[in-house]
Amino acid sequence: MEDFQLASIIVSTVRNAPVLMFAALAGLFAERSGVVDIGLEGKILASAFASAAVAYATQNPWYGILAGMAVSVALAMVQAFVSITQKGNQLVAGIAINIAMSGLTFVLAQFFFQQGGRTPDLRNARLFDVVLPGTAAVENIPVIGWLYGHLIGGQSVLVYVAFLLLPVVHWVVYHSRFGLRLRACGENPHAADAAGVSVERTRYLAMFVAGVLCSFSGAYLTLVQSGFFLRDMSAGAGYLALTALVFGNWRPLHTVLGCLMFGLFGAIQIQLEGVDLPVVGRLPGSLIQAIPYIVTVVVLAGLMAKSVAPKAIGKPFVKSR
Amino acid sequence: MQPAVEFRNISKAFGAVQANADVSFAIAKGSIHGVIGENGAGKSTLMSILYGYYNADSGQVLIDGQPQDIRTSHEAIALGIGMVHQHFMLVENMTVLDNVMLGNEGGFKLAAKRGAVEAKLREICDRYRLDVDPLATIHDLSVGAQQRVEILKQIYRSANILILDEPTAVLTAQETASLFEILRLFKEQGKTIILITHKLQEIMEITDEVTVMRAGRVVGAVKTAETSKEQLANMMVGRPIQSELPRAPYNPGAEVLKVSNLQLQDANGVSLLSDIDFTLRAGEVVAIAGVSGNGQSELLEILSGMRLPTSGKVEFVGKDLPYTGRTNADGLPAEFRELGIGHVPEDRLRDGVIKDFSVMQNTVFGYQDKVKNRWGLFDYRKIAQRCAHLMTAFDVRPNNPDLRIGLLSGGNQQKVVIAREVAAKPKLMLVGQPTRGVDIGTIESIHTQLLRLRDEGVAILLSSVELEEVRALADRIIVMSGGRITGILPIDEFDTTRIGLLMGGMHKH
Amino acid sequence: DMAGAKLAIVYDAGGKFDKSFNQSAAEGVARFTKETGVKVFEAQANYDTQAEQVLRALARKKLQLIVSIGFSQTQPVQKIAAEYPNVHFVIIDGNAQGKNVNSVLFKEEEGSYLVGVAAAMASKTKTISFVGGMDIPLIRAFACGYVQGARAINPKVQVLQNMVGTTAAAWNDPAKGGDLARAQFDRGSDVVFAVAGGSGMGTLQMAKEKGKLAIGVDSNQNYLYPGTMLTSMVKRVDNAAYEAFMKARNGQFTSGITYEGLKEGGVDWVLDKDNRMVVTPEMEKRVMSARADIISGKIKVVDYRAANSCPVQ
Amino acid sequence: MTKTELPRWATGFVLPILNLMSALLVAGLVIHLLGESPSESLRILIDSAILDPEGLGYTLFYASTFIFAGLAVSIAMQAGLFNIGAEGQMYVGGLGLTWVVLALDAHLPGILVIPLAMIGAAVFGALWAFIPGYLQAKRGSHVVVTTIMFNFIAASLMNFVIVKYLIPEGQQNPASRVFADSAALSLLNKVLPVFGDTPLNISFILAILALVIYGVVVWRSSWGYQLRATGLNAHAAHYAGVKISRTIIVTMLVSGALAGLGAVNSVMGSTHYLSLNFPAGAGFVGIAIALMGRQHPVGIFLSSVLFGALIQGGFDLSLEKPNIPQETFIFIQGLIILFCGAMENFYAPAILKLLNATRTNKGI
Ligand SMILES: Nc1ncnc2c1ncn2[C@@H]1O[C@H](COP(=O)(O)OP(=O)(O)OP(=O)(O)O)[C@@H](O)[C@H]1O
Ligand SMILES: Nc1ncnc2c1ncn2[C@@H]1O[C@H](COP(=O)(O)OP(=O)(O)OP(=O)(O)O)[C@@H](O)[C@H]1O
Ligand SMILES: [Mg+2]
Ligand SMILES: [Mg+2]
Repeated sequence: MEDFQLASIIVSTVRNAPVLMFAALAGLFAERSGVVDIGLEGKILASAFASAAVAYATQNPWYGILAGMAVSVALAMVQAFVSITQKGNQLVAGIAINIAMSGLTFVLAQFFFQQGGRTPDLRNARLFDVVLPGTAAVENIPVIGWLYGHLIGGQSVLVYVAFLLLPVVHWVVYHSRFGLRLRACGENPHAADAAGVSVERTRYLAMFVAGVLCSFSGAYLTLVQSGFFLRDMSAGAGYLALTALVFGNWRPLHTVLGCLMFGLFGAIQIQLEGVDLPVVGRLPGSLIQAIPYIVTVVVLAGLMAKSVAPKAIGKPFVKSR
Repeated sequence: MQPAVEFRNISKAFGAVQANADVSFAIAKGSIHGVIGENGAGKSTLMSILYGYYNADSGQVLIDGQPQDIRTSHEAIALGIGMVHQHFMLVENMTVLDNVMLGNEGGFKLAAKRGAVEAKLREICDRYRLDVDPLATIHDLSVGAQQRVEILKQIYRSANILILDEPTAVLTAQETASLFEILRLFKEQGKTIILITHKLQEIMEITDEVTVMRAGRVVGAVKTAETSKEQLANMMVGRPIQSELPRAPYNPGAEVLKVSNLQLQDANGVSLLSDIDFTLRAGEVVAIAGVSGNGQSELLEILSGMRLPTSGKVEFVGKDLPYTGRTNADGLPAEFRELGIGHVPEDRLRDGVIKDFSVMQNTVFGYQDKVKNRWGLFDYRKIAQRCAHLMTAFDVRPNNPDLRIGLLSGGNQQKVVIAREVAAKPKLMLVGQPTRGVDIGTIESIHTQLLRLRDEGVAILLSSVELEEVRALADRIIVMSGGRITGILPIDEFDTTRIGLLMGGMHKH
Repeated sequence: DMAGAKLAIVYDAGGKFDKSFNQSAAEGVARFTKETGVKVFEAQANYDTQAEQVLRALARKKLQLIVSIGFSQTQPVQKIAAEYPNVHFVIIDGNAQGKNVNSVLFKEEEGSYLVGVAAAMASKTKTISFVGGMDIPLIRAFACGYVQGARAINPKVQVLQNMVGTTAAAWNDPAKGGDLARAQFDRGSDVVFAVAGGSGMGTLQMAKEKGKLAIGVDSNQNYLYPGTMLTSMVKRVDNAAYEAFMKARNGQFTSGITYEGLKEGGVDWVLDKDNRMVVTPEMEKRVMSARADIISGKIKVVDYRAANSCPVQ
Repeated sequence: MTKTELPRWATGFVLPILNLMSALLVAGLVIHLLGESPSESLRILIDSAILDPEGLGYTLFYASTFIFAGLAVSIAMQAGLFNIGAEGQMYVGGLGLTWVVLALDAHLPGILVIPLAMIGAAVFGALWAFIPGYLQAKRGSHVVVTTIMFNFIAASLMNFVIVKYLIPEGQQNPASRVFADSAALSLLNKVLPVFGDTPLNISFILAILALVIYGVVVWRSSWGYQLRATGLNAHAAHYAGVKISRTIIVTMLVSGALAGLGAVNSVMGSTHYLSLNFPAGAGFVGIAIALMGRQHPVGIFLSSVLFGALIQGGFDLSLEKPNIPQETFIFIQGLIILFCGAMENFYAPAILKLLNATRTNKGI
């Protein structure tokens, strides 16, 4: 019984984390290039809606994913235009997008589907879990059956994408030309510029990548997790992703660990509800809900070294004193 | 032969400031060309236009006789132009290697090239006797080493036209000498070098031709061989510069500062200052000479209250400075200021001013609690009056109290800082690198102010990497090396070689 | 616009299409309008202040009856009703005082008891579970009735309970709703009762995916996943709204509290073609007898809200 | 000579108007797509939010809360701190207020209960901001992250407290009991009957007062000077003798207190009871207001009124035109923030060109 719950916690963690992982890695590109991306929330929501709406209309989840990507990239480009070309305030741009999308997705969903800002059920237009070959064969072997069929297997394609993304992102950020330029632009855009790197181009590119990655987060919400779109269903995931990013010191591996930590505490919290604990007894449900957040604060305050943001983050690149 | 670079009628304005006005001159291929002028004369702006950082409002740049529209640094680099900026253009948290590769990676995969580039850098370092580790991270390097990285970058990219904007401002004499060695080597290889500096000595030493700028315009162009320091100074400032400033005879008063057995260690236990002992008396200037990074900055920071010593004692006019029993230096500078310690910090943009405040607001910086009324509010009319007065007295240009101080030239920012600290009538004045990056006219005026302060009986502790400056101002000299005092000598014993040895760590006998 | 309308309904923040009780009320309105041809003006209030604002605006137009949906309008109704004694108010799901106010309260615990009976009988693992939206007394009342019903079948049955969250987002988080259900299944539950608005949709879906049984709420949700829907506990808000307008039309408005329990047809369980195959005849028999006993008063189901506590855990 | 910078009247007046128009244009497009007339909608919007005195009353009522939220975010921003936690601080501030009122409203007259309750709101709000401030100052934990976390924690805590301790016996609605009349703030319609039956109350006056004090403190006082110096360059501020940690902590306390005071308007001025999630996003709107109003008192005031008007006007519009749900105005809010707050210089080059062209035409 005990083991079983541990298994449940692990599976929950793995399935919850991708929403945050996609968004946090998206934010990593944006912020490493020097653009604060507080607009993750809005992009998640918009791509969630677009994915669901198009997947429903075409009855094909892949079109849904493409639509989500298009919408998320479009928003990222709006953000980029405002932050890079217009040299506007990046926080304002992000928050504006979050607020606008919270309203617009509802209005459009209501307009098209008349279900109170909800899309109809996707049913077969969802992305279904991959069943690895031979799952049935090993199903009854203890541990291995579970490991193969329910942890490694039995996940959505997007879960694999999320976890494969980590080494890819790590490589791109630290071992590619784009990554080098990206980091330079976020740290000292003047130096990058003097070295002949176009700061604008690099930042636009980073925002483009951020848009693409973020769209998976939205698609995952609707096409994998819930099977429909609901107003404000991102429920703060964008902000949590940003937190994971800060937590991870803007480094891919640590950021992903941050996302997994959120997933883990979410999973543990589920198991704690209604259970008598030693010393404290039975915690009220509403306080248990706060555990992941309290843990984050404690960890940030205590264990972690001070996290250091990319130096040029949030500042438009202006050639002036 | 075609000139390597030719400027034709270049004009560039920033808002109301005309930084370059109708600038025209040519730079011969394979020559070292000096560009001099007061702070704000427009030298950096012109070079930034050449390097594609700024775009001119009008006019034309010709490279090798061809008109070129250089709109980005990328394009400038493609034309073989390299620039070492006044403020280093390095990404601090990256290695030397990555900084060199940035913008010139040679493919999407970095790993493919890293080894080759590293080997090439080591080879260049050998050939030019540059002491740089390609795998070191920039923020671990001294200023001089960072300078060498900038040069390394340009050599690696084999720039044919090299712009150096005040490269020697932060270098020691030895470092400057070795830089000049490299520049001569470049010249031999047929490269063209444009050198901006405020040190006329250097102009005389290395350039072939000089262009003098004032207020955005070219006001003179001469062959170096046919001119003199005095003539250049005259052209730059529009008046003769006094080479020797008048000063009252050395007549020190009571002891103001007594530093005993001061020690400082960083968080990792590395010793930054050890066994610092010296005294300072009213009406005397003691100058700390030394290569930067040998503890001078830390010493001034401790004495100004910005930092706590690990141990030791400092007596100021007979009382111990209150270091003990504190866990951090929060608010300590205010207490020290209250006691009568003024401080001109060595990095004015980091510590001395708030760039986004107006000049007026910066004139009360550090004294904000002195100018409030009993409601804790500022009387801006009074502050403005005082500011106008200070700006006139210290010749701050442009004389506009409402200007953002960030828009002032470095020299004028420095004048504001000095004016502010002087106006507080301190008993002890701590001055770090007072004339770094400052033109000779302004140096003269800053030196005059400091000497007047001394003559009024203020004790002055000055730290400077310029031996010229030390000689011009000091009554006594302290030489520091590796966080220790290696020698204390009176000004009459000033001897460049001896000081050089002490700076190199040769301990006092 | 509201020209000529004499009747109005004010939905709460969930909105008319919330797939939950606002929508159910809207269906009642639609039925009323269809049958009588009388128009009802519809409005929505997103916060407490707005509820006051819209109620006052409507009351000022000398409307005959204003029906408010949802407990969040309790205080505004009480306040505005006092200001406009000549207008009649009905608050559904809340308890407001006033001579011109009729509070309609449902006995959710009775309906929940029935589905608890069904759940305990359907469970093979003797572990069942509950997913609530937010930790508020109303949701606790559902949970408490559910446990009472289950324990009546088997005193040893274990009931896992989880809430989705603590903000309004708790009603709109189907992913979490599903995740909670999955964790409960992992802990042995094989029947889940979802009382969590939009989040509950995730719960029902997860049950379908995992081949476990789920119980819907408020409206009949059996049609969503025939085969894994054990039943739905319906709360006939539509009837309550319909009747409120009907009575107003016939001049039969009465103030005070109206309880809508099993007896009154306010709550019930559902047995239809979509869950026929999962409800065994024995199960049906037991549920129906419990239903009869509650109606007759033989079984008294404890209401969590009476003392803010539940006798069983 | 050609000008390279815009005159003040253009940046302060023409640009914002043009930006607002652009936002409304996009909004109009969406309204058109929803099948309604944009011009008629705009008319209704302006009518019911500004021209109709009662509507204006509601607009200003909403604005009162927003001003406090905007001030809370602004003052932190002046010190370089991005306080995303105004929502949670306001929520917890409401608890402080309610606690005082519930304890005292039966025993003391309003003249005592009300100020004490306000202090309660401010103190609780400040306390909720203290931990993030302290952690930022002493441990370097990002205030952005900690305040986000504290919003979530506040939601849990408040849910727990309200559901467990505050609901009166037998009540469904998770809310405290209704306060005694003595604890109700005076409505402005007593002096200005034209506002009609609106909850606009003396909080509005307090909000204006707070704006003035904020302006004076930030730009005229030594403390404000140190605050801004810390925000712009902490190194230099240390050189100037500013106690950085203390400034950060005190600023967060003040910020939290202001957010807490935001609870006064809705809880004591209008509903007279504490309910779940009563701030309803006002704390987040405060971020938008601070950014859009450039942390300047006048800017904060104008954007607060604008947002108040959108809520009030949008509400009335949604009553008249069921096709335009209230959420449309959330979208429009976002557009306005985008155009006025982040793309403020979008039209600057064009106007500059225009100005320079007319200048040369006139031969100047
Ligand atoms: N100035 C620039 N700033 C940012 N990215 C650039 C810049 N120039 C090129 N790139 C990007 O670099 C990649 C290669 O382009 P290109 O070959 O022109 O660059 P390069 O500077 O010559 O690089 P290398 O010589 O190292 O291959 C493309 O992805 C392009 O988008
Ligand atoms: N980006 C800018 N924005 C506004 N004004 C500027 C800018 N860059 C330079 N200026 C102004 O243009 C003028 C010329 O500046 P520039 O930096 O070219 O002078 P400089 O000759 O290099 O001075 P220094 O010797 O101090 O380096 C100065 O008045 C300066 O304040
Ligand atoms: Mg310069
Ligand atoms: Mg190439």
